[in-house]
Amino acid sequence: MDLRFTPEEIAFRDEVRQFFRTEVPAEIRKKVSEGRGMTREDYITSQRVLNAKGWAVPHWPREWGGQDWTPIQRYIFTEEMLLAAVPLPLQFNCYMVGPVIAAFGNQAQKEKHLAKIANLDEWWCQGFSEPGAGSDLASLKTKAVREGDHYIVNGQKTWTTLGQYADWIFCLVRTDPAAKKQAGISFILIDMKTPGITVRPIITLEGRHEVNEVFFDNVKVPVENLVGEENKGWDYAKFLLANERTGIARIGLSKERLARIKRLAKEMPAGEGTLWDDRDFRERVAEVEIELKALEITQMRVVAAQGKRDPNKPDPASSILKIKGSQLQQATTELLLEVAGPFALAAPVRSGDLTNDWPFDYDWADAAAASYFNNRKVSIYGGSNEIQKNIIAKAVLGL
Amino acid sequence: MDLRFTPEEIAFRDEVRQFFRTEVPAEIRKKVSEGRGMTREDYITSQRVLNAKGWAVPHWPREWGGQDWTPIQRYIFTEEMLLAAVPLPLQFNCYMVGPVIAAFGNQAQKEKHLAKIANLDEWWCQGFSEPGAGSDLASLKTKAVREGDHYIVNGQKTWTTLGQYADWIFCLVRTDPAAKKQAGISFILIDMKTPGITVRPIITLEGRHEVNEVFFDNVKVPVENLVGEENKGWDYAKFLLANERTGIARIGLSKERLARIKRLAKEMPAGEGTLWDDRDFRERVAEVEIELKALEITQMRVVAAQGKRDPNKPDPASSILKIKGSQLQQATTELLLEVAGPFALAAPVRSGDLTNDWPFDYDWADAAAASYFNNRKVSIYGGSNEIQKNIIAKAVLGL
Amino acid sequence: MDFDLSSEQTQLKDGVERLVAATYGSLEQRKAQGTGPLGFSEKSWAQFAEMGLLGIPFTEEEGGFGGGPVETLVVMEALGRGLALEPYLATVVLGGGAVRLGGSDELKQRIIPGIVEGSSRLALAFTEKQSRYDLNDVATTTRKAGDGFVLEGAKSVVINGDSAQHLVVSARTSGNRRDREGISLFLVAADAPGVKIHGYATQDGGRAAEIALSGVQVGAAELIGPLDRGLPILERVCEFAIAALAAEAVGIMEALHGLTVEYLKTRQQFGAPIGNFQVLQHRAVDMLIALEQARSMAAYAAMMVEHDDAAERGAALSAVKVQINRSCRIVGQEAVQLHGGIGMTMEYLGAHYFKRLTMIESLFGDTAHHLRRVDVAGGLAAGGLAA
Amino acid sequence: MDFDLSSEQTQLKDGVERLVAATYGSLEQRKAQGTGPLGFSEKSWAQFAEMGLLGIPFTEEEGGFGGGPVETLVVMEALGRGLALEPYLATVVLGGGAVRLGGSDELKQRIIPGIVEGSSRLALAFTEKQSRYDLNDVATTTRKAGDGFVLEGAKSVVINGDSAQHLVVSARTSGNRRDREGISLFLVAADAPGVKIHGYATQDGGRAAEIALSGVQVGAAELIGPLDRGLPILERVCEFAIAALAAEAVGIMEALHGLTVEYLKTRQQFGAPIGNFQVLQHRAVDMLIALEQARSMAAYAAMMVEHDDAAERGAALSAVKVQINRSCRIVGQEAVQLHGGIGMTMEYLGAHYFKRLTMIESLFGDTAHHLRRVDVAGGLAAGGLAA
Repeated sequence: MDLRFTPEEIAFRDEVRQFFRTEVPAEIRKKVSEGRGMTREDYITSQRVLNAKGWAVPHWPREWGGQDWTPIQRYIFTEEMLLAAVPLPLQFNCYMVGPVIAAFGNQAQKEKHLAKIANLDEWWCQGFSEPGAGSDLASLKTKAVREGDHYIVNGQKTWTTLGQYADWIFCLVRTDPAAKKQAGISFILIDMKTPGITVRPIITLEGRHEVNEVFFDNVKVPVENLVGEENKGWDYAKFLLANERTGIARIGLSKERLARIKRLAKEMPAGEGTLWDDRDFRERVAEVEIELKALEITQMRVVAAQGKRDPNKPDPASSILKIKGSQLQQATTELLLEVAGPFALAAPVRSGDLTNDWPFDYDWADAAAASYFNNRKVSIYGGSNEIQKNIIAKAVLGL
Repeated sequence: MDLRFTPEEIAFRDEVRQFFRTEVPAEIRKKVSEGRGMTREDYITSQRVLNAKGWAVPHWPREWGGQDWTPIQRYIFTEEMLLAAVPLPLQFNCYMVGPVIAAFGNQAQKEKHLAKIANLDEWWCQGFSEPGAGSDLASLKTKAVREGDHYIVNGQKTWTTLGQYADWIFCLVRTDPAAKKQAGISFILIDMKTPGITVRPIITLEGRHEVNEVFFDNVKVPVENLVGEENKGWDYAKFLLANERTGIARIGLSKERLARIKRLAKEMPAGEGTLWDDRDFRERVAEVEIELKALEITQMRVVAAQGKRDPNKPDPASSILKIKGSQLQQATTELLLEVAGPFALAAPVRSGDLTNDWPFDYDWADAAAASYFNNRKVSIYGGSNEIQKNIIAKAVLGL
Repeated sequence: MDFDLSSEQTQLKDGVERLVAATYGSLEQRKAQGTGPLGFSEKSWAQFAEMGLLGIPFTEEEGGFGGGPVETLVVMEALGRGLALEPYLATVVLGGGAVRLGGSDELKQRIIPGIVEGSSRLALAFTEKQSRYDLNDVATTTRKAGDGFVLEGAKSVVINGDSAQHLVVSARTSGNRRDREGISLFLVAADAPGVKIHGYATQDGGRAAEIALSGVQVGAAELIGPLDRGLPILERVCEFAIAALAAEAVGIMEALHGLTVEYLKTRQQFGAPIGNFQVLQHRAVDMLIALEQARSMAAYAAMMVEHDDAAERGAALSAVKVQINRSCRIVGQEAVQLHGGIGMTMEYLGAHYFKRLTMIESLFGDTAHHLRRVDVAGGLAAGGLAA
Repeated sequence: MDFDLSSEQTQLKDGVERLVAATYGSLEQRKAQGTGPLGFSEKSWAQFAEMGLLGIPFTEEEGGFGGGPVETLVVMEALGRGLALEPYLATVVLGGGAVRLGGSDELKQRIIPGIVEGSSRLALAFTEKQSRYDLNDVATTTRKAGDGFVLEGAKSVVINGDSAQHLVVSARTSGNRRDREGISLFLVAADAPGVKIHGYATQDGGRAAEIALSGVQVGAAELIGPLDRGLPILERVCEFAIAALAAEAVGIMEALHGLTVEYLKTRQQFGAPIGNFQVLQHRAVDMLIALEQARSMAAYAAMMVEHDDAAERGAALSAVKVQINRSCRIVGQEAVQLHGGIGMTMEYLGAHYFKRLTMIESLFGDTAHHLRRVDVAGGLAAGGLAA
């Protein structure tokens, strides 16, 4: 039992740390750190810096651009990225559709898409959730009816993150209406330029345009865009959702935000000194730090066990990463809101398309409440914490 | 809208306050304050002091010893009793079986029992819960079979508080095994000296003998001991459980304990001074005080609304008294445990039959952990907080 | 002891609720109300005046209607439910409160009638860049000039500061930055030379302003309360503000809780309303408990805000704010979580309630600030009810 | 990075678990183990010695087996699961730890073999009536006498202080009551003239003692560590104690969580196992999360307790105690609540787990104490892993 990294791992960490902090533009990292919205160009710039180094998709198969890293290296890589406030490579490309195509797609699909996915030459978005299918994803209704060498897709998807920038969408669609719930679902790739697709923005409570509704009205999709077998889509979706869980707790992000909170608290006047002079506040920060440290070790336990555990026996430690990780992300935004104090009232000035020049010293404070608001999502998306607890109760506790 | 008491109410408060603090023996009140077990004699002494004044059963009908007090007077009376650490009159006598007999008993039962119940000449205990019927009380199995002018009772009751001192037990028994759950239950009175009754102590985790199991082996109970109608017992039990809800939050008790915590914290050395010099600790106390103040007003809202509300429409404010009240009682015992600090480790020296002379200055500290342990029950008994929430969800929220 | 409203209060409640329902019945209506440059509807403001809402706390001699904290509670609860954008808090409670509590007779006669009839709006400019929640932390300076003063300084996040005709400004007439003595309050015309007002949107859909004061001349007649002794008035005003906010928060939480329970009953997943899930039921109960605790403290605030003993009153109002803040957080966060994605969208009324509840937490002092004030006052024990 | 046990460690784990299962397999067995005057079983203690458990942290030169914190973790976790009453913590970790870390070679040779073979038991007497959790708060005095010292004072709640042959006592050889300098540690024979030991039962079924020291003579050879510089050794010992307690707590919490889940599966109400209720399921998950967070921190403690940098190490161990305490409270309270009445009875093993978890919270510093220590150390950021 040894929690220390090996010298090789430390060298690797130093290498990625150096790279992230020198090669990824500082103004992009500042936006990430402050929790402001990034532009389309920001995403592309940042991912291409990584891809040029061969680091956009290190967890993919070697032949499609992956690195043969150990689980610990991957863990270090992700944590350092978060710590440096480097935007993660577009999740929908690199952690979702890419691995699915690499694992289940045919050769033509791989050759057509994978390199573009890695370089963000194609921007992908996700078409899973529907207005009536949230927690109960398998009740989705969007249907694809085969007509010759096309599917005709009709229905509606929602919560499609950054769909407004997307070239492609990967969708779960019902191809066998007679089959039971999970059984009749297929995984298909749809070009967003196809006639019949409408994207409608949803503005979330921090005032940002991050998610969308996507409507499909008799959209013709070539059958060659089916991934794997028809009606097996649910399996691919499960694979996708289980893929790369180690980053899910976002420890590095919370650490980075805590460091920022400390910096800001040291600058924020309070009483005779600054907010950081207030022991109560410092102890509230320390409480979050302690929980975060515990979760970091929990995450390392999961990483260290990768490949060693019986994959059929759920790891109780891994199950808690999402729940506790999201709680701690939210706790840090509460602290940030507390730092901003009375100045949190001002609305965002620079995020998204809102503009509002605010002649104020605390030029970060307008993003504090926005960040707090936005982070309410982390206990909702990707299977709400309630769903996670249901899963743990069943799979781990046998209740 | 006026939260102030009238001059008459203030005069009443002063009268009962004066009485409690001068007429009820100080050594009994000290035991209550420290959360130590009382002896049988303590209960009797204290209740007879009240009864001599006509105050043991003020909420009963006038002809059986009650006072025609307003809801606000009753509220003041109970709160002052708790604030003065006066033991409440034996619950099973005065708040449970007494009101049931007064409301549903026949004239003979009233004349035989009520005066003795009020004066604690008869000590009553409760036979409701069974090993298999806790939260799901209506699934009780103890049965009473009619044979001539007797019932033959067989079965087992549990969690019978202070049953070891009892002369009588009031029981819910199944008299119609064919009827559905609630329908076949009767409410009967059983003399504890009847052959076939065995009382077995249960020692609870603070080491005290407070509750018991009671076994019934062919116990012959005269039919005249049936209260009201056969198979209507469930209605009487519901009446009993709904009776006198205003004291349930135990605000006065929590206030008294908070005052004691402050006194003790001011005496407990910590650092250069005392624990009370620690602002963090004081603020933790203040947080509980604030919640308690809010609950006190909530309770006053319920009291003020008594008789004014539609009795068929549940009062959302009253529903929370038990839940929040028990949480705050428990929070105060956590604070007390914190005051005791390292000295909480010592086991009880004077409670119940344990003896263990402890040569120590903090002669209260041995009861701190005991009080913390014992108070875990307040969120369990009388319908656990989970059951309370189920009830509120259904009755108040319509879920 | 009595928690019932009088028949006049009930009438007021019905009236204001009808008005709010008519003007803030939907999110679209609210959006429309807020689209003008002021961030609220002047028409609604005129209706408030017509109904007599703007004169509530002022005595009849002052030109008002002699209402008390309970009347304010009734109005604020209704405004909360509607998430009304009109500057009732800023004008009637804050600015008007300062004038009412500290103004000379002449000043009152000059200002209050305008407030009551809706022609004059006020704002209270007290927060500064370095002050955080400390009312005594005032860096804005003054110098004597004739029989008046010249103000220099800057004020931050002045609620509805960009639509007020008059500002009530705290400034230092003597002493050092954090001294309790030496603070004076002045009535400053928003269009006075040297006043620069920079308005902006706030997180909750309202408006606030940064205000720069550069060589701003005010006459001696504009002084509110005794020279150097403005702080107690400012503190009183903020106590009234906390009582008003508490009521507003209760109105919001009640509405948001109602929306959430309704959603639990209608939203279907796994073939049944999600309200069938026991975990969600209990969370809705936790919200209810938080709401009822807040409701009790709003009533407590209304009672204690006119209590004579300043220390007990201060502790009580701080305790109110602590409980309100805690309840706002529980109810707001749980509401979003129980709604799931929909609770995160600007298209959903509940999200706007959540945002306003979040902002209420930080207005006039956050939880840490007021918990400390309760402690400094020696706890709540002394500051009980009159009982 | 590796969380696996070595094969020797696994062997140790299996061995100690077997022993604990055989001697503490039921509540009745535990009661029997504790009925003697010592409050534990001498037979079991001899078995501990036989298995080599008592020699784990000592080097081979000292007569031990050269184990490290991971070995201690393995043993303590198993002892926790069994709620074993034997004075392992008092003798091996606390008293033995002081001798190991500060004793002269002569003292080590004199004392350690007796510990290892089970013939000598130790206790650490450091808490005083006024000290609360502050190790530097020492009022016990000394005066020079020949080449030795005479001790005067009193020590409180000395764990297993009534069954030890030797006490390690902190006393002031210079300075004032709360000075960090001027504290020395002495080995005192329990039967030395002037030592009065008053043993009593503790809340968790164990034993502790009040100890009066009146004119107690100790020779210079009994000094542990440098004169006046005993505090750093005492602090180190308490760091090891926290690491050991963390492991014990994990053993207990795992067992208690297991009991609770089992109960949820078997207890029937309303015609079904109560584990069908979603609210109870989620509460069991909350317990699991608390347990896993504690498990991680117990591993962190084992790693950091031998870290070189004293400030980082101290912050880390305090952080461990904070998390362990929080987890103990969640797991303990929820276990009782989910069990209902049965969880409140002495007849139920779970209740005893709960009591021990409660006491662990207050041993060697409660949450407030250690949170403050983390803060004083400047937070955890610096005190990370070696990474």
